[in-house]
Amino acid sequence: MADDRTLAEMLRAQGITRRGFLKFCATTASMMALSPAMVPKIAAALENARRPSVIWLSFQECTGCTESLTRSHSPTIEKLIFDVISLDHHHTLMAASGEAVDEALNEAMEENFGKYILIVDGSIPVGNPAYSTVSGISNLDMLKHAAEGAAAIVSVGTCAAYGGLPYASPNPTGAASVEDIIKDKPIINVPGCPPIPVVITGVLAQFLTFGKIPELDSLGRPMAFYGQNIHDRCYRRPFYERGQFAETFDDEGAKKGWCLFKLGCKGPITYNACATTKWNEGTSWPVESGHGCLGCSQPNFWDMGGFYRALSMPTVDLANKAGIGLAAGAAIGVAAGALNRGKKAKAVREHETVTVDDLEKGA
Amino acid sequence: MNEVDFLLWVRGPGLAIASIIFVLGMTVKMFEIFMLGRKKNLAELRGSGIKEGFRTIITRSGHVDTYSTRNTRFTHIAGWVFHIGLFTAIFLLAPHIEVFKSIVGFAWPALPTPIIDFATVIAMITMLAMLFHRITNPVLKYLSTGQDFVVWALTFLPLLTGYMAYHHLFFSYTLVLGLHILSVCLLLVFFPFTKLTHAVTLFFARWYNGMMAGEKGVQQ
Amino acid sequence: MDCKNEAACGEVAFTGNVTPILNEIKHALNSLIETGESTTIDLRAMPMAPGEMQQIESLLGTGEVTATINAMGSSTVNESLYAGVWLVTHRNTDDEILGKFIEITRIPSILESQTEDMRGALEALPDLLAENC
Amino acid sequence: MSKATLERGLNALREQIDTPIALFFSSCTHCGMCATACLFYTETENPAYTPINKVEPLRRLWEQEYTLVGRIKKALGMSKPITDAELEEWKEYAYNACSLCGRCTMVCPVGNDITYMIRKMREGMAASGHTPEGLVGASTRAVKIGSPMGVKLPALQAQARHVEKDTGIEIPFDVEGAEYMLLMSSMEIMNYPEYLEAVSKIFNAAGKSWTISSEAFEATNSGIQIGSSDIARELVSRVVNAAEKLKVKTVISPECGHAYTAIRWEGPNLIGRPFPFHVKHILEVLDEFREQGLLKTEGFEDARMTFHDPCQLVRRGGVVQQPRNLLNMVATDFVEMKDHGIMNWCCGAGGGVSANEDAEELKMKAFNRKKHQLEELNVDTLVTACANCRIQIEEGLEENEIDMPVVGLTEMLAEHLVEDKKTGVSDND
Repeated sequence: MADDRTLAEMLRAQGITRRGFLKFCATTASMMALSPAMVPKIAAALENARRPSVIWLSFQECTGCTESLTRSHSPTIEKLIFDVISLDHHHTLMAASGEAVDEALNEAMEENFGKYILIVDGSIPVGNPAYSTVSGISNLDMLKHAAEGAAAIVSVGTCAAYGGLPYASPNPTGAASVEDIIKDKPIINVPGCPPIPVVITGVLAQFLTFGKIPELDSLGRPMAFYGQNIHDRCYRRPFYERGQFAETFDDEGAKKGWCLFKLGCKGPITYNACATTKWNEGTSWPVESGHGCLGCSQPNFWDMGGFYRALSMPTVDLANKAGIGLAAGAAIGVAAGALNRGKKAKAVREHETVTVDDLEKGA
Repeated sequence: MNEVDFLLWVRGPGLAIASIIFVLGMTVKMFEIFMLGRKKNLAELRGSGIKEGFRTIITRSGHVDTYSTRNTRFTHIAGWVFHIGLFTAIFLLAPHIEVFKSIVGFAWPALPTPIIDFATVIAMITMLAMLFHRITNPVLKYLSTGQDFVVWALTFLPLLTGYMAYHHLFFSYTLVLGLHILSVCLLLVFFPFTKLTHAVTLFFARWYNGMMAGEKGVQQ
Repeated sequence: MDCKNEAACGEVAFTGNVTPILNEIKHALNSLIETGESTTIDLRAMPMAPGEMQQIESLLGTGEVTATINAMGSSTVNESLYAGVWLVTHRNTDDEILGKFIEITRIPSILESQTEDMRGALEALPDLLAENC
Repeated sequence: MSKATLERGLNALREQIDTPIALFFSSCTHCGMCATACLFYTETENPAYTPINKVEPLRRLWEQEYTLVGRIKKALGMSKPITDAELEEWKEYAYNACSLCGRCTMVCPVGNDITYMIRKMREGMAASGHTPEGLVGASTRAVKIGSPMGVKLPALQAQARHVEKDTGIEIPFDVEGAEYMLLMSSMEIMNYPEYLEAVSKIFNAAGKSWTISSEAFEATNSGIQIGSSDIARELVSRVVNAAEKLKVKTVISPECGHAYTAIRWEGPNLIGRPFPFHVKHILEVLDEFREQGLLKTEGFEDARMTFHDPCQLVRRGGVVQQPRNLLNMVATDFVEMKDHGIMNWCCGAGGGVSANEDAEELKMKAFNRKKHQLEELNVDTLVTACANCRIQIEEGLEENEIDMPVVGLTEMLAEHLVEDKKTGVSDND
């Protein structure tokens, strides 16, 4: 199955000219949010990149990430990637079914043991494996088994990366993320619900191009795509600075495209490439279409205190907490006040009249 | 506990606990103070002094002693500048107004964030100058206890972390916002048990001051 | 200016990103003339309000040279009204935009014939000669 | 008669804690502004004389015994107890370096009435036996002999006969039903006999009935200065009984500072009931006469003069405009000091400092503040309305070799009194 030809040889075999290859490198660099000056480096790296085998395992997921990948807006890239990478196993996309699927999976794993990239989407139910078991093997066991031979694991989507929706409280299935389970393999988290299509292929291209784990941030996300804070790159930031906010989704401010902070935008604490790379071939992204960012590439974004409550609003009802404080305070206060009055009264009772004779220091 | 969990904790339970302790502490303090009472003044007074009491609440802020030295002029001006900067940052920044809206239900217009940023910087610089003054001035050096420096830090940290959060300095915004809210929680928790209570008690204190003078016919 | 949806555009949401880019082009052109060093600006990496991308293109306009390349989909390379400032747009086989660049250079590298392709051509020419003469 | 002990002192302090005290201690932010308002600090630069520092023991007692957190910290042994040694050290701060002048109270940014606090602090000092020797002596003489300087009735009667001989006006002793009962301060009897003469002439000219009680002619109240309400009550009740016995309408506090505070403001609260009679300072009465046209004066002093506002009378007493009205009757070139009226600077001797020998040197140093004020103004004469201030200023001017007469306002008014033909007797023949 594995083809040992280099990528460049394969391109030429398909009649792609050097000029075509340069265009491919330029757009890949742009996709990987690398500076255009990197194009020569990418071209050199791509020339002798080997064609890795890729296994895609889906666990507790909504297939949103797969949808996102296939809709990635650079089919030439995707076609090439699919031609370049041999996607040996993907439940939804592969034609085979039944035992044939399992055989293909085991075969791919044995043949490329230690070299294949394992892509996971969906969280893994650790609480009760019965929640998600495929052909008798629980997701948990399948993940552990597949991880043994993986060169690297890419957790695609917030579910695989941080537990996502299944993990949201009360987390009935005891869902866990890949990094909670696999501790001994390099893991790249590509969160998002779903991640931007280009970001998925971008991470794969980057891994394929440079052959090693890209620089990750504290949450295990590639800095190339998740190093930028949405709020910093948002084109509506000037309105935030001027204090021009949309108060409701249909008021004057919203129509003028003002900042959506007061409508719950979580941009300030979210790291992703939506503000620049945008979605659907750069058409738009949530804020541009008038809705606040949900912070979907952040862990626990489902429990971040409501999509429509301003980020700075506390996630608890402080008014009623203050009420509790007031009530308890009053009770204790009255007691403390009574103690004070008692002490003062006692002091007054025990007052010994001071006369001029006892102004001198006694015992 | 990664930075996001930290932020979620501090925005939720953290603030809740801090608010309870703050309100509880201040309520107990109010009872402790006002249940002591004050003996009625039986002397033949020139007036009830109530009006003079309220007058003093306002006039005392502007009062500059004619015999002011460099130190008192500094303390007076620094006090004004710092408090204006602090209150501008707290009450006129859009995100903060959202916090108050979630508590009291109503909101008010905000100032553009660069102005708040400027006010915060001014407040911080003034606080540093006041700290230097507290360390070098003989009277302040004599009077100052550990609590004065703890309270200084408790007041400075929210300004610093707020500034860092706005400018995404050094750490990720998530972490710094978490630290900012944590510093506010600390300020709230220690508020009722330190000289910070002056923020509330000074109005009553000034009232008594003006009232007791007004009873004797002295107008401030 | 094609505006995808009313809510997003309304008045062109002015973000002030256009001016800095034009400034960057000015400096790049200056260094191209002074030191011969060319620069490429990746427009996709800039936060653009709706309509601002079109605004930049209309401001730069189209100059004397327009070229299209058919390699893995079409790409257009136009020199703007300002010599040395080229607008390069790559599209894929489904005509979807892959990348938009402004190259400040004498001639965008994509237009130049590549040595490898030329070697390929060199191998193919003898066959042509054999057939025709 | 048990002697003074620390426990009695602490108990006295416990009695003093009330809502204002709790508010003040909750508001102090250690900003140091009260220091530069206190002449004992400005003239010595000794940070220990910072007004709020003078009540530090009282603060700790409040914190440890009247706040929940303070009680808990005390129970855990985390609080510093108040000791005799500490109170002994504080004698210098709360007595020698404090004239209860009230200027710190006027500048405190958070509105702490620090004078109110120091007055209460002294209650604990007195009960625990940490009061200056001088004040103990003065209080003892005041209670036992009737005057802090040991002045007895015969001395006053002799002075009265002397005035009668000079002015021909009879000094009415123990006249029941008189409208005014005059009190005298020992200093006036001893050092300024002209005061009695002036008052008698003015009252005679005004045609108002007045008297002096032979049982209670002493106005000063060492109990207030030493800070013991019990002793103060003993002294002030003598005046009240005498006034009630003579059924007078108004008791006049003489040209003295703390006497006015003792009788008018603290008196009723000391004996626990409102007075059936008014209490007025002599200047208040003279201003009323002026308004009623009963105080007619002639001629003007052309010397350039200024007025020193006695703290207890003006800032702490509210008699602010009256001295100005009276002075303008007889002075053409009256100028105010830079800090005057309710923001005046103390002469340095009030609140018991003058009776306290340990504070002698400090008192003279504190006077420099008044010296600076006078130097800024270059006036010929200084007028005031408190015998204690007069002696202090005279001593201070003398020590600084400044030749300037210090005149009592009542006395000066009397000199310009229009001779009423009816009596036919004027002071010059």
